[in-house]
Formats: sequence, structure tokens, C-alpha cells
Amino acid sequence: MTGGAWLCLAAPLGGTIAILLCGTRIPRAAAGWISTSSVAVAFAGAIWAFFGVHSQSRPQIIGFGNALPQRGELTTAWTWLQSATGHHVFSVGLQLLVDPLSAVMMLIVSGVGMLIVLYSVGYMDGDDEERRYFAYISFFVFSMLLLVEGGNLLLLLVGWGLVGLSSYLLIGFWHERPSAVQAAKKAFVMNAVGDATMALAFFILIAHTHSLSFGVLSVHLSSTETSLVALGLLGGAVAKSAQIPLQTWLPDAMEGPTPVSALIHAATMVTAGVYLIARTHAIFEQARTVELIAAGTGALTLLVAGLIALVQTDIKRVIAYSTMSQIGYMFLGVGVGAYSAGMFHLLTHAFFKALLFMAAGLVIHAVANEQDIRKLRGVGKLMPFTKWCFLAGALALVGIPPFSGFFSKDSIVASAAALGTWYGWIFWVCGVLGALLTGLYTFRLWFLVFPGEPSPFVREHYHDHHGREGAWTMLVPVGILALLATFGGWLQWAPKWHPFTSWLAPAAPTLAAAAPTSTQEYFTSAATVIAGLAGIAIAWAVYSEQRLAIPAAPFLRRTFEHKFWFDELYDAVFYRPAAALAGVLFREFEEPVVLQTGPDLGETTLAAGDLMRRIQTGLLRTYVLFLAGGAAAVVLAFLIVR
Amino acid sequence: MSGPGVAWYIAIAGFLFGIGALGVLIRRNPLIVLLSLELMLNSANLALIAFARHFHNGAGQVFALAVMAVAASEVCVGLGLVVALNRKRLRLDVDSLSELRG
Amino acid sequence: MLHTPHVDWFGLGPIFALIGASFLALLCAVLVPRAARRVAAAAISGLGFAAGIALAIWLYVDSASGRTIVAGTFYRDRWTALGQIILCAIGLATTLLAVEHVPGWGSDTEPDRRDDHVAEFFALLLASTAGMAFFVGSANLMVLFLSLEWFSIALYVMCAIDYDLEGSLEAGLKYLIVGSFGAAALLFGSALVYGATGTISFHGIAAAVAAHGLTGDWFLVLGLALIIAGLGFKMSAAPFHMWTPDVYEGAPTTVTAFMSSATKVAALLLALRVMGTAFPHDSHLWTWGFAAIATASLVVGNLAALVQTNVKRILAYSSVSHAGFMLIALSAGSALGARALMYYLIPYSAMAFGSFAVVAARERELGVPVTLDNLAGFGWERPFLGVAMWFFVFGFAGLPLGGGFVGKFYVFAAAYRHGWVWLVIVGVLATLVSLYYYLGIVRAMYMRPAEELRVRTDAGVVVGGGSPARETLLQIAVGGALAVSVGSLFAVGPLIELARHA
Amino acid sequence: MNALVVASVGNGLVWIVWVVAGFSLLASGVAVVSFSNPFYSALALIGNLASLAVMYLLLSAEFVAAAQVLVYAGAVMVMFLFVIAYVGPRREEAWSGGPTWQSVGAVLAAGALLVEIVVAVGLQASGHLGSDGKVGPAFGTPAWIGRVFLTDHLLAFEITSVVLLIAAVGGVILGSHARRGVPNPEASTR
Amino acid sequence: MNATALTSILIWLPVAGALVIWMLPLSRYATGSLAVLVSLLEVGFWIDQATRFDFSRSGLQLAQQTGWISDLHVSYHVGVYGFSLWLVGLTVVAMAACTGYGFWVGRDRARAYFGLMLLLTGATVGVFEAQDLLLFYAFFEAMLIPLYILIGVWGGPRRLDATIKFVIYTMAGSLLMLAAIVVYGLQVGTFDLVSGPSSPSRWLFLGFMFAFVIKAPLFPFHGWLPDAYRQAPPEVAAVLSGVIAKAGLYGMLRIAIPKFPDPTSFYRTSVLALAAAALVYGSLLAFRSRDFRGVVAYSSLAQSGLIALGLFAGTDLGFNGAVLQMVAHGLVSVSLFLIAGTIERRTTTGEFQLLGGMAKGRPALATLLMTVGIISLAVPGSANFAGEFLILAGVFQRAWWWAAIGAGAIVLAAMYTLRLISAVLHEARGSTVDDAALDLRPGELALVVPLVGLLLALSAWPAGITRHSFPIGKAPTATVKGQFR
Repeated sequence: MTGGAWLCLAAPLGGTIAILLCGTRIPRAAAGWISTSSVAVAFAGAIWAFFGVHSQSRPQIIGFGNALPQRGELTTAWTWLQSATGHHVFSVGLQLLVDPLSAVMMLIVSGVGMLIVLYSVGYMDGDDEERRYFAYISFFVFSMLLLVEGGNLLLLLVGWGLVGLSSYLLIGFWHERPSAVQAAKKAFVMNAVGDATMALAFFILIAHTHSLSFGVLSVHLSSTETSLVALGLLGGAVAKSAQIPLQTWLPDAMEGPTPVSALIHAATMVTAGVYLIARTHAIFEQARTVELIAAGTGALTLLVAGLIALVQTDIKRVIAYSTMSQIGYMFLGVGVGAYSAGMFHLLTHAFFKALLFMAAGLVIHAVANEQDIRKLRGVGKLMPFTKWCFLAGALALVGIPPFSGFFSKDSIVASAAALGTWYGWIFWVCGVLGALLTGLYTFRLWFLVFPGEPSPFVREHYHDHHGREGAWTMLVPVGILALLATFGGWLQWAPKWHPFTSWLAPAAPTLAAAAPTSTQEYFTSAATVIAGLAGIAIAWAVYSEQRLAIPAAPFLRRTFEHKFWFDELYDAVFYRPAAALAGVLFREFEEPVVLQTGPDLGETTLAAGDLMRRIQTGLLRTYVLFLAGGAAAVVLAFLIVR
Repeated sequence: MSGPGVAWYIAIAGFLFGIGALGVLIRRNPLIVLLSLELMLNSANLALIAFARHFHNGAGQVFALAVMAVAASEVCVGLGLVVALNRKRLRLDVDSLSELRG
Repeated sequence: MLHTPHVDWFGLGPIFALIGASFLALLCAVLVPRAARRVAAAAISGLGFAAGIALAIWLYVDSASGRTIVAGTFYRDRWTALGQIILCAIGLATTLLAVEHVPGWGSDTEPDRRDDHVAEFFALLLASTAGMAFFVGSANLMVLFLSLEWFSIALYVMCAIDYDLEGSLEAGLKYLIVGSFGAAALLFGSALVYGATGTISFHGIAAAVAAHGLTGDWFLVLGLALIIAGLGFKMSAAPFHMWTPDVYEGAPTTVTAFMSSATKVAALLLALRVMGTAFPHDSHLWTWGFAAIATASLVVGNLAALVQTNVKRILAYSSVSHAGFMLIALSAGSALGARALMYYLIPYSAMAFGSFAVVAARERELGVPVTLDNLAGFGWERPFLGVAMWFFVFGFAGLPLGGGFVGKFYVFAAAYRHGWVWLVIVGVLATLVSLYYYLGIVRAMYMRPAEELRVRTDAGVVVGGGSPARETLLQIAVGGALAVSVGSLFAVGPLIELARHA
Repeated sequence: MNALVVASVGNGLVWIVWVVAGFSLLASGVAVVSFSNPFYSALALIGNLASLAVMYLLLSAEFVAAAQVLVYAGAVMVMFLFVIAYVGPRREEAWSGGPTWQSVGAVLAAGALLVEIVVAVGLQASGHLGSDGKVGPAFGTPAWIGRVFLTDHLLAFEITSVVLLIAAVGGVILGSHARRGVPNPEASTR
Repeated sequence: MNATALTSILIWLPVAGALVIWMLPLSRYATGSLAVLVSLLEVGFWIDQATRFDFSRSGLQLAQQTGWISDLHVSYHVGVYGFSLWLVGLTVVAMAACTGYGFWVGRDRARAYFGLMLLLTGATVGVFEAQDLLLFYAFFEAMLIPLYILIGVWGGPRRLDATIKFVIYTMAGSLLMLAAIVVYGLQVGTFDLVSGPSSPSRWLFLGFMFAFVIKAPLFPFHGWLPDAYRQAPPEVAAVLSGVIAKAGLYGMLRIAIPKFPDPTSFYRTSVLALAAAALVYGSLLAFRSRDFRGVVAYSSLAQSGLIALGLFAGTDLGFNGAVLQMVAHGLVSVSLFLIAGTIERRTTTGEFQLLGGMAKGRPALATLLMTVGIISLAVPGSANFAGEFLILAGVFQRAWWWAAIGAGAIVLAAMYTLRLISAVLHEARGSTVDDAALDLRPGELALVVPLVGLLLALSAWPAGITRHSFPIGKAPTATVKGQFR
């Protein structure tokens, strides 16, 4: 199975290098195919690894440092970083871990990745820097796989940073657009903040355990240290998964090409935070408070994002906010301890959110890159296939049975209820409200864009692709994902059958406290489905038939449109002060003090030299005078001292 | 012998030395400066002779004689310079020789 | 019944060689036809110095144990021999430097008297070197004073020998008068010391002081002070240095090169000898005295050099500051200090001579005084001289391109051994300041943009050194200096051995 | 023979002579420094030298005294007078100008030296100086000097001659009229 | 060949090369190729040296010693330790690249130029190999001379002020060090670094540190840095920040810390504070500075601060990280300055207002600059990340807030580096960027690509350095405490 893991990791990197080296010697399209096939190979490797783990009957002890039996295997290529520290040796290998959790993630990343890369072949066709795009995207898949396969915390951080890098590269892919470049920088810097907090957490671990293998997460530290470590990791997770308070980069990231949004900012990278918490649940369980903070963050985010999504007019941004809000659900899940539920939602979300983005991409592609939903009314009539696919995704998103979202989302909310504590119920309420909002904004989008007569703008700008709604490379993946979004959820229905949970159990067992009873499950499902339907109904009433007028709440509307003023806040609190400080330092210290001190001293010395020159009058008598005076002085001194 | 002790002679020599030094310091005519230098050398000579007398050994007197010769040589070169200056129609004023300065 | 003392002719060999050569050169002036006079005189001078070096080396080898000769008036020891070797070497280099452009030629506008005083110049050069050779070996105050006057008078004349140039005359007169004043002070001091101890021989003085406990004797102290003043004048240490920049600037550059190196060597060596042998019991006085003078020289020399534009003046002030450095060694008053001084003198004299020689070359190709401005581009036109110059100035600055580096190190070591960290700090700061003008010279030679290279001379505008005369001998002289200054960095060990045995 | 003289005249006279000589010595010295005309200064110096010679006699250094008179009052001063005559009498105000600190410093420095020496002498006189005994009759006679010169200080003697020679050469170089570039009206008139 | 001879050969071969170049009247082309050949030979000899080095042994290796100044116990004593081996490697590689750059751009007055470059190589290698204080000082100073002339002759318009400033500043430090050396050497009776005992004197420690903090430089002793880095020719600026600055840090590691243990611990907090200040201050000023070289200059100030943090953390991780970071940052800043040079050759400027949009149609330039930039901001997985991670982990063990400051500075580093990248490559095309500004030529690629390749190799295996800078199996702190014996 490790062979599969290595293959899975190496293939996309190989693709990148191949594309870079070939450069302009290969046609543009070829780059796309190299990339696609490399990711396909990775998918094959992932399957190999998956069945490897599957066939591994008995749990065994793997090199975790701790003696807990696990399923899976740890494989090391070479020592990446090593240093003595005291009597111990701090050593980090370039090692991969194949266990149920990483196997699932590998499947998601490479599988969905493969579909999206294939989709990009059509989508990016004709862009004059296609090769660069595919090099980047294969590099992203590599980084993401490194993240999920990384066999120790440092390697996980490496993958963590590299996905951030490739996300930066892809967001800023159209680098002539200032907005794109800005968005890219923003994304990278905010992620760097997360990386920094993670690094700090690791420093604590190193200081106390001299190691960064996953095993050290279950060793016992003092409660403060545990909490600090957990907080550090949470910081990273929050930044990467665009949760409050580090969420502002995600909507801007929509500047990137749509497939990028689908792959990185919907299906895989942004969900890495969830994976991180699931992977490091041991430390979080030691610091339960922090874990609940994570859950709270999720709950808050899913509401805030839902509210903001209500007023967005850019089709991709609406979906982006829905992503934030769905990841909020996942955080809620893993936060309360229902790791498998969170991971399951991650899986289904990857399906339907990628689907939604790519369907949106079809639309954008067909109408000359117009993204404003107010102009796109009635495009569905011209693009039936896209329309139905999108509908499937939308229903899955809202969580209407039998679509996949229903199965995953509800069990999360249910496990919140399972806590039975006051905050448990708060989380539950948030979840249900979130379902309402989801229905509302999703179908606002739907009703605004797809049904009805095409608007003149659409008629004017719509152009099909050889009589189809898009290149087959784009339609096929959308189709496949539509099927997955529809039926993928049947993999597990918590009250009745739960293979997914039991599969993950060895790696991330659900906390007993977060295991809902069947009643809670049914009850919650009913609540959320009703909420979702209600949302849909309101959306229908408001945006389709105009039965209702939107209540005029200008303040609320402005709040939502300004995304609760987070950008303004950060600009005022962090960026401006830093820039101002730099300016002040330069004007007030660097120039006058640091750069000027030397020259000033020099000037003083030269002035002294000038004095000397004035003494040198050229008058012979002066010279004799100094000779005599000097002699007199020496004599005097000697007579005195003698 | 009786009469003024050596100390008196040295005192005189000291005075003479000071006067000569003053002359070198304040006069501008090179000739007079040279004369003042002679004064200084002579004061040294006086001291030497006096000490020779005091110690009853000849070194002092020989020294004095040698100094005379040296003084003569200095004067010789000095006067040569004065002549050269004069030939270049320069004012005989050491203050006017201040091309080199700073 | 008159017992004339036995004269150790061999012990005086180098001096006699020089004097003899001097007389021969003088004879050239009258016997050799004008056409051949220059070459003949130069050849004689060269041979004289060569002979001097040879004899001095022989003397060094032969006199492992030092003793005084000619009725205890002259030292025959390795110390003297070493000093004489250095002095003769400088003289030889000066000869090479002078041959192609003898001071005293007068202006080229009068071709009929291009060989005016050529022979006399070499005679004086030889004579003054002989005087210095005597000076470093003198064993009593009288010989000291006489030999001092000997080479001083020769130098006065050499400075003024370009008497068609007002600057030369002025330099001569200033040097003469200030020098005579200094000599008078030294003489009076000697008289007082004689008065205090009743003897004029160095050993005798020390013995008398020891015998009668004259350490604090008024006359002795007074005389010592005046002697220090007189010597301080010769080594151009502040505040007795004031004549230095003017004379160095006014004198013919060849003469300046000779003075700046040879005079310092002689004066410092002798000062070390006098203080060590005659006044060991007053070291508590003269160590401090020299330390103070050293500090003054470092401060004055370096500060004043900062603001100069005339290169000869810069180098003059730098020689003042180096007098300061060497006085640090002297003021340590220890064997280490002596070695330090001995060692320092070798690269220093080479660098001083070499730098002035380079200036001379530039001066000859421009026909005007060399300033930082008209030095522009020199490094590119005359690569060898340029490289030599930056070796010299960086060596002055104590950068590890030459013995100057090790010399400074030695000097500081000596000062620290003597417990004077403050003096080390002073030296360090002085070096720091000195960097500015040393670097300034290199900057002028290499880093000025091309358009600054045009300089105005009395012969109209010339592009700096357009087609300079190839002065092979000058380049040989500079090369020799370069070899010595760089070689002394690597050959520290052997040189120190020489100094140690001296 | 002078020893007899001194012996006969006795102390009082010695003192008187000393005082007179000393006075004229200093007076002439001051005169040398303060005359505005070099010619007078030169004459004053002759007087100075003469009184010095007397001092030497008092110190029983006949030969030196004689040499003093011959060499100085004879050769050197004559040389001086010639040059002064050649240059022509030039008047110059006695006290030169220049920077004020210059003059002040001049007086201070010279004064300081003078005072220091005299003070030292005074302090010393209380010490071992002062006393002084008889000297042998030969002391200071030419013969005696000659012996000293040829035995103990042979080298000095030789050096002196060299110095004189060099000075002569120098004087020739600097003073020589030969093929002078600069036209010299005085020379032509003379 | 005798293995120990290699140590001296590495120092004197380039010097000999310089002399040959000055002696022979070769053509510009011949001169350049000779110089490049010599610098490549250096690399070869270094590889040979590295292969002969026994990383498991502790103590000085491949050492040579002959007397120099016998009566003061000063000797010509050279040799290498693990970490100095890496720094020598950095030197020869960087110098080879920079000499090659000089050859590629065809510097005028070729003989002088290449001679000086070779001289610089020899002196710098000497600094890292010298095992005698006076010898160390000699080489430390000797580096200045070629630098002075290189900057002063081939530098930018305001080069004269820059050179004077640079030399005076650095000499101010090193002269005090000379005083300290004299005192130390005479106190302990030897100038030998290996046999010399440790000293408790705080003054001496300060004397040495003064020289090193100016050379490194640390805040606020960097007054010479901005001008020097802006006015120097790009390849010389590359050497300055990539190699010469490391000499100061090397001095801390080799001399200041092991020879003065008590003063080190006494002043530890102060030095750490200076280092942290340099880190934050440098990053802030890099963030506001308006030209390519300004950013790189201030960022290397920040990096020096970071490395000093690692050194004075006094922990094993810190030492290992510092050595790794010295090499990694050396390579990074050399590459960055060379790229800056290529850009300035095309656009005549490094001003951000006048640049931009260069990525379009210049894939090689874009890729290389992007790669180096990304590595220099220490993206996880890069060699610089490994170094910074170890350093901060190490200093964390000293006190958590140092690491916190460092982590903050990492975010700042991301900000200014990305700003640099996009100002040059992205958005609208700058006014000076025209079609005449071509992509990197093969010659330039041949210079930069190997450096980047080395960086990537180092990123793939940072342990290659961290395991081999100090004797394997011995804790660095122990080694340092034992004065590397």
C-alpha cells in the first residue's frame, strides 16, 4: 500500500516537472493532458493504497512513538531534518502515513482532483498561459496529497504551506489583474498567519517531547501547554478553512479561474482544517475547551457566511460563502467530536460543491465570463444540462433527501444535540438556522439564474460550444459529479448503516459524548429538512414569484454587503498600523539616526582637521613657537614629575 | 677657586638661551634670526665651558669648540640661503615665506 | 707620548664607504665632463651605497657582541649595522629615483644647465646618509650632536637645491631655522646632562646616575626634556612636527622621499638607543613623555591630513602620525617595544619612500604639484605604480597588504604589555581616522570619472600622463619598496630574529 | 700665565669682572634681538661674543676664548657683515606682527624656557653644584685641548671637519652665481 | 594530493590566479575565462575537501600550521570544521556565480576586476578557515580591500560615499576587534584559536562582538548597508549580503560564543534583543522600501537578525538552524541580487514604480524569481523554512517570546517578498519594461539555475547540512562549550 501512497504523491509532482521542463516545446493542450493523466495515476495510487489499508485485517503498531495499535502503515523515504537537542535527537523523516483517514482524503483529493483537472482542459482552452496553469494545478494536487499523507506534523505543515503557495499561484494566475494579485497576496498572508501559529504549537511540542510524530499528540503535557498547542493548531485550521476570524481571503480568492475555485476553494484545500482537527484529535480531546471553541467557531461561521451569502451578486462569491458556511458545519462536527460525521460531510461537500462551481463555470464560460447573477436570469433555458446538474447540487447543498448533503449534514447537527449540554443545543439551533439560510441563498441563486425567460443580456452574449453547452471535457466531469452529489450520500445513513464511520474509527473514533441516538438523528433530520424547505420556499416566494417583498433593513443589508466589516477592521487594525510604523521608523529613525550618525561623526572629525590646518599658518615663527612651547611643556612636565 | 660659582654661569647661559629663543620667535629678518640662533648656541657653549670647569674635564671644552665649528657651518648654509633669497628678489622677511601652509 | 686611540676601521667601514663615494662624487663635479657627469655621479653613488650595504651586512654578521670603538665614542654592534643597512638601502633607492630627474636641474627651459649641481646632489645624498650612519652609532652626546648637524646641514642644502623654485628655498630656510633651533635645544640639553653627570658618554651617564642617585636631578631631568624635544623634532613628532608638511611639500620630491624614510629611521633608532642606554633610570619620565608625544602626533597628524588636497602634504602628515605609532613602541620602553620599533621601521620606510616615489613619478609627468584632483585616473594609466601606491597606502592604514599591518599589531602588543590599553585604543582610533585620507588617495587614483582626468599644467592642458616617460629605474625603486613592504608581512619571523639579536 | 693674573687680582676683582661681563653679555644679547637694523645686531653680537670670551677666561678656558674671538668675531661675523652689506641694509620694525596669539605665545614660550632653566639652576645650586676646587695649571691650555682632541674625541674632531666641508659645499651650491637664470641688476651694476 | 594541502590551496589558489591575471597582458575574454576557470577549480577543490572530511570526528580537520610571528605565538594555522566547511562551500559557489556574472556582463577593466574578485575569494575562504586570531583578522580585513575597489570603481552613481561609509563602518568594528585580539592573545599567551582558552572578560567579548554585529549587520549597526547594497555592482552586492555578512555571524559562532562563555550568557538577552530588533525592523523597512535592492538589503538585515537569534539561543536546534540558515540565505540572496542585476540591465532601474508585468512573455525570469522569492520567504518545505524552523524552535527553548517575535516576522517576510515579486512580475507593465527587455539569456540561466538547483536540493534534504555541521552524535552546545576541540 505504501507503493500506492508514493505513486499517488509522486505522479502529480512528476506532471509539474514534466510540464515545466517541456516548456513551449509541447502544444498547450498537451500540458492539460499530462496534468490530467498524472492526477489519474495519482488516483490509481490512491485506490491501491485504499485497498491496501482495507486488506490489512488486524491493527498493528506503527511508528508513531506511541504504542497505540492502528490500522495503516508508516513509510519513510529519508531523514528530512535532524538535529541533536540535549540528549535526544530531533529527527523528522520524509515519511508518509497510510491509514483509513489519509486513504479517504487521498481518494477525495485525487478523484475529485482528476475530474476538475479534466474539466480545466476544456475551461482553460485558449488561455495563452495554459501550460503554467496546469503546472500549478498538478503542483497543487501534489501539495494537497503531501498534506494528507504526511506522516508527521512537520511534513503536514510542509504540505500545509505548499497548498497555500499553490493556492497563491492559482488565485493570482491572471497576474495582469491587480485585483487577482491582491487577492492572491491576501490569501497567502492570512495563511501564513495560520502557519505561524501552527509552528508555535510545534515549538511547544518539540520543547517538551523532542519530536513531531503524530504520536506525541497523545502524550500528556500540562493543561496550559495542551491548550496552547491545540489553539495553535486551531489557528492554522481556521486560517486554511476560512473560518472566522481569518475568513476574509476566501471570497476574494474567487478571482482565480473557476476550476481552481472548485478544486482548491471548495473541494479540497479549504477543508484541510477539518482534516487537521480530525488527524490531531488526540490533542484536542486533551484540551476539550479548545475543541469546543472550534465547534463554536464553526457554528458562528456557518451563520455569518450564510447571512452574507444572501446579498452577494457574484455567482461564484455566493457559492464561496456557502462553502464557508458548509465548512462551518464540518468544524461544528469535528469540534463536538463527531470526526467521522465531519469527514463525511467533507466528502459529500467535495462532490456537490465542486459540482456547483463547475456548473457555474459552464454558465460563466458560456456567457463571456459574466458573473453577475442579476444579468444571468433565464440562462437555464439555454443550458438545460447545466441547469439540472446545478439543481442536483443545490438540493444536495440544502440537504434535501435523498441528495447527499442530507446524510452528512444532519448527523453533524444531531451529534451537536447528542452533547446534551446547553452549548450543545446552541450549536444545534445554529445548525438548523444554517439549514434555513442555506436553502434561502442557494435557491435565491437558483431562481435568479436558471428558470424563466433568458434576459436580453444572456441572449446577446450566449454562445454555445459546437452546439453543446461546453466542451465534453467540461460536461463529463459535471455529469459524474452530479451523480455523485445525488447518490454519494447513500454511503452512510447514520441511524441505519455507517460503514464510513467504522472505517474511520481506528484513526479518528467518534467521541462517545457525540454519538447521537437514533431518535436524535430522526428528530434533527426532520428539523433541518423542514428548515431547508422553508428556506427554499422563501426564496421561491421572494425571487421567483415576487410574492413577498424583501423587508427593507438597510443596516442589515449594509452589514451583510460589507461582510460584517471584517476587511475594514483588519485594514485598520493590522495593515495600516504596520505600514505607518514602517514609514515612521524610516523617517524618524533610519534616516536621521542610523544612516546619518556615521556621516555626522565624519563631519565633526573633518572640522577638527580644519582647525589643525588653521594652526599650520605657514609662518616660520609659528613653527618655532610650537617647537619651543612643546619643549617648555615637556620640561615643565618633567620638572614637576621628575 | 673663589668667585662666582658655576650656577651663576649657568643662570647667565639660561638667560642668554631665552633671549636667543625670543629673537628667533619674534624677528622676521632671517639675518637677525640667524644671529639669535648664534646666541642660543653660545649660551650652550657657556654652559659647557662652565661645567667643564666644574668637573675639570675637557669634554666640555672640546664640545664647545666643535659647536663653534658647527655654528659656523650653519651660518654658512643659512647665509647661502639668504643670498639665494635675495637673488630671487624676495623680501628678506621670513613671514613672506608662507607659500607653504595649511 | 700621545696615545691616539686605536681606530677600528672596519667598524666604521660603511661610513667610510659612503664618505669616500661622496668625495668621489664631488670630484666628478669638477673632473668629469658635463655630458657624463650625471651618469658617473649616479654610478658612484649607487656603488657607494651598495658597498655600504655590503659592509654593513658583513658588520652585522661579524659583530655578534656589541662594543664601542674609537675611545668609546661609537658603537659597533648589530643595532648600528642594521640601521646602516636600512639607511643605505634607502639611499640606494633614492639614487635610483634621482638618476632620471636629479633635483637641482633647474627648469627645463634652460637646457644648457640641466646638469647643474648633479654631482653635488649625489655627494650630499651620500654625505647625509653617512651622517645618519654615524648618528645611529653614536655613543656620546657630542658625536650625537655633531653627526646630527652633519646630516641636517646636508639635508638643508638638499631641500633648497631646487633654488629656482621659491618653494624649495622656503622649505630650505624653514628647515634650517627650525632645525637649528631644535639642535640648539638638544645641545643645551646635552650640556645640562653633562653638567649633571660630568660625562657625555651614554654608558657614563647611566653609570653616573646609578652611582650618585641622580635620577631626579634637576639638570638631568631638564636636559633629558630638551634632548627629547630635539629628537622629537627630527622624528617630526607633534608638537615639534610643524615644519614637516611645509618642508616635505617644498623640497624636491626625491629629497622628500629620502627624508621621510631615512631621517625617521635614524632619529627613532637613536632615540631608542639613547633612552635605553643613557637614561634607563629615568624611564618613568621618558616613557610617559613619549606616550604623550605619540598621542599628540596621532591626533594632530591624522586630523590635519584629513583636509589636505596636496598629496605630498597628506603623506607628510601621515608620516607625523606614523611617528606617533612608532613612539608608542618606544614609549613601551621594553625589549618587545624595541623589536616592534625595529620591525615597524622596515615596512614603514619602504612604504614612505615608495609612496613619495610614486608621487614623484606623477609630478614628473604632469610638471605640477600632485593633488588629489590631478591624481585622478593615475591608477589606470600607470598600472604598476597605481597598484604599488594602493599597496603602500593600505599598508599605511594597517590593512594586511604589507608589513604595516604586523607593525601596528606589534606596537599595540608592546603598548599592552606595558599596561597601556588606553594607548592601544588611541592608536586604533587614529588608524580609523587615517583610513579616510588613505582611501581618499586610492579613490582619487581609480574611482574618479574619466572627465576629471584632464589637468591644467603650466604647459597647457594635458590629459593626465598622456604618454609618460618610462622611468625604468624609478619603477625599479618602487618595485623594491613594494617588495620590502609586502615581503615583510610574510617574513615577519626572520626580521624579528634580526631585531631580536640587534 | 692667566692663572697668575687671576690669582693676583683676587676674588673681588673676579666678581667685578664677572658682573661687568655678564651684564654686557645679556645687554648685547638683548641688543642683537631688538635692533631693527641687522648691521647693528651683528655688531652687538660681536660685543656679545667678546664678553663671552671674557667669561671663558674666567672659567679658565683660554684656548676656547681665543678660538671664540678668532673663529667667531673673526670669520663668522665677517661673513655675516659681508652678506649684510651685499643684501643691503633693510629696516624692519623690531617686533614682528603676525597673529596676536603668536607674539603672546612667543614671549610665553621663551619666558617659560628661561624661567624653567633658571629655576632648575636655582634649585640645583642648593644641591651639589656651588662648590668647585682648584684646577691644574694645564687645564684649558691649547696643548691640553689638543691632546684631548686627539685622544678621547678623535672621532668628534674628524666629524667636525666633515661637517665644515659639507657646509662649504652647501654654501657654494646655494650662493654660487654661476650661470644664474634670473638676471641680477645689482650684479651687473657692480 | 595531500589532503591538508587542500585547505591552503583553497585560500591561495585564487590569490595566485589574481597575480597571474595582473602579470599577464591577457585579453578581456581570456582574463574572464581564466578567472571563471579558477573559481570553478575552487568549487572542485572544495568538493574534494568535503569528500575527505570526516563528519563523525570532532575537532579541527585538514589542518595546517606553520610559524608566523614566533615570539608572540602567532602562527599560520588553517583548518576546517563541519560548519566552516559549509561556509567555505557557500563562498566558492557564490564567488563562482558572481565571477561568472561579471564575465557575462563584460565588466570593463577586466584584468583589475577579475583579479580583485579572485582576491576576494581567497580572503573570504581564509576567514572561514583561519584558526589563528591574527590570521583571522588579517583575512577579515583583507576582504575589505577588493570590496572597496570593486564597489568604488564599478559601482553606481553614489558609489564613492557608499564605499567610504562601508569601509569606515566595518573598520571601526574590526579595529576594536584588533585591540581585543591583542589583549586576549597577550593575556592567554597565544593567538591560536584551537588551543586558546576561554576568557571571562566582558570587554573583550564586546570588542569582538562590535566587529561582528557591524559586519553581520545587526540593528542598529547597519548604517552602511543600504547604500552599499544599492551602489555596489549586483554581483558584488550579492557577495556582500550572501557571503561577507556571514563572516560576521561566523565570527560569533567561532570566536565570540565559545571563547567567552560567561560574557555570552551575561549579554545573551541584550544580543537576542538586538537580533530580534534587526529581524522586525529589517522586515518592516523591507516592506516599505521602494526598490528591488532595498527590499533585499533590509531583508538580509532581518535574516542576519534571525541567524543571530539562533546562535545566541545557545541551544542545539538554534546552532544547527543557524548554520543551515547561513548557507540557505547565502544562496538565496546571491540569486536574488544576480536576478536584480539582470533586471536592471534590461530596465536600467530597480524602482518598483517603473517595473512590473515582467512575467508576461518572460517565463524563465518569472519562474526563477518566483522560485527564489518563495524560498526566501521560507515557505514550508524550503531550506530556509527548515533553517528558520530550527532556529525558532531553538530560541523558543530559551524563551517563548523570541519565537513569537520570529513567527510574526515570518508573516512580515511573506508580505514584503510577495510585494517584491508582484511589483516586478505582475500587474500592469512598468514604464521601463519594453519588448527589448528579453527573457533571461542562456548565459544568465547558466549562472542562476545552478544556484536555484542547489537551493531545491537543500530544500529536499536540509538534514544534509544540519546533520553534518557539528560532529555527528555530539550535541552542538557541547561542541561549542568544548570550543570545537
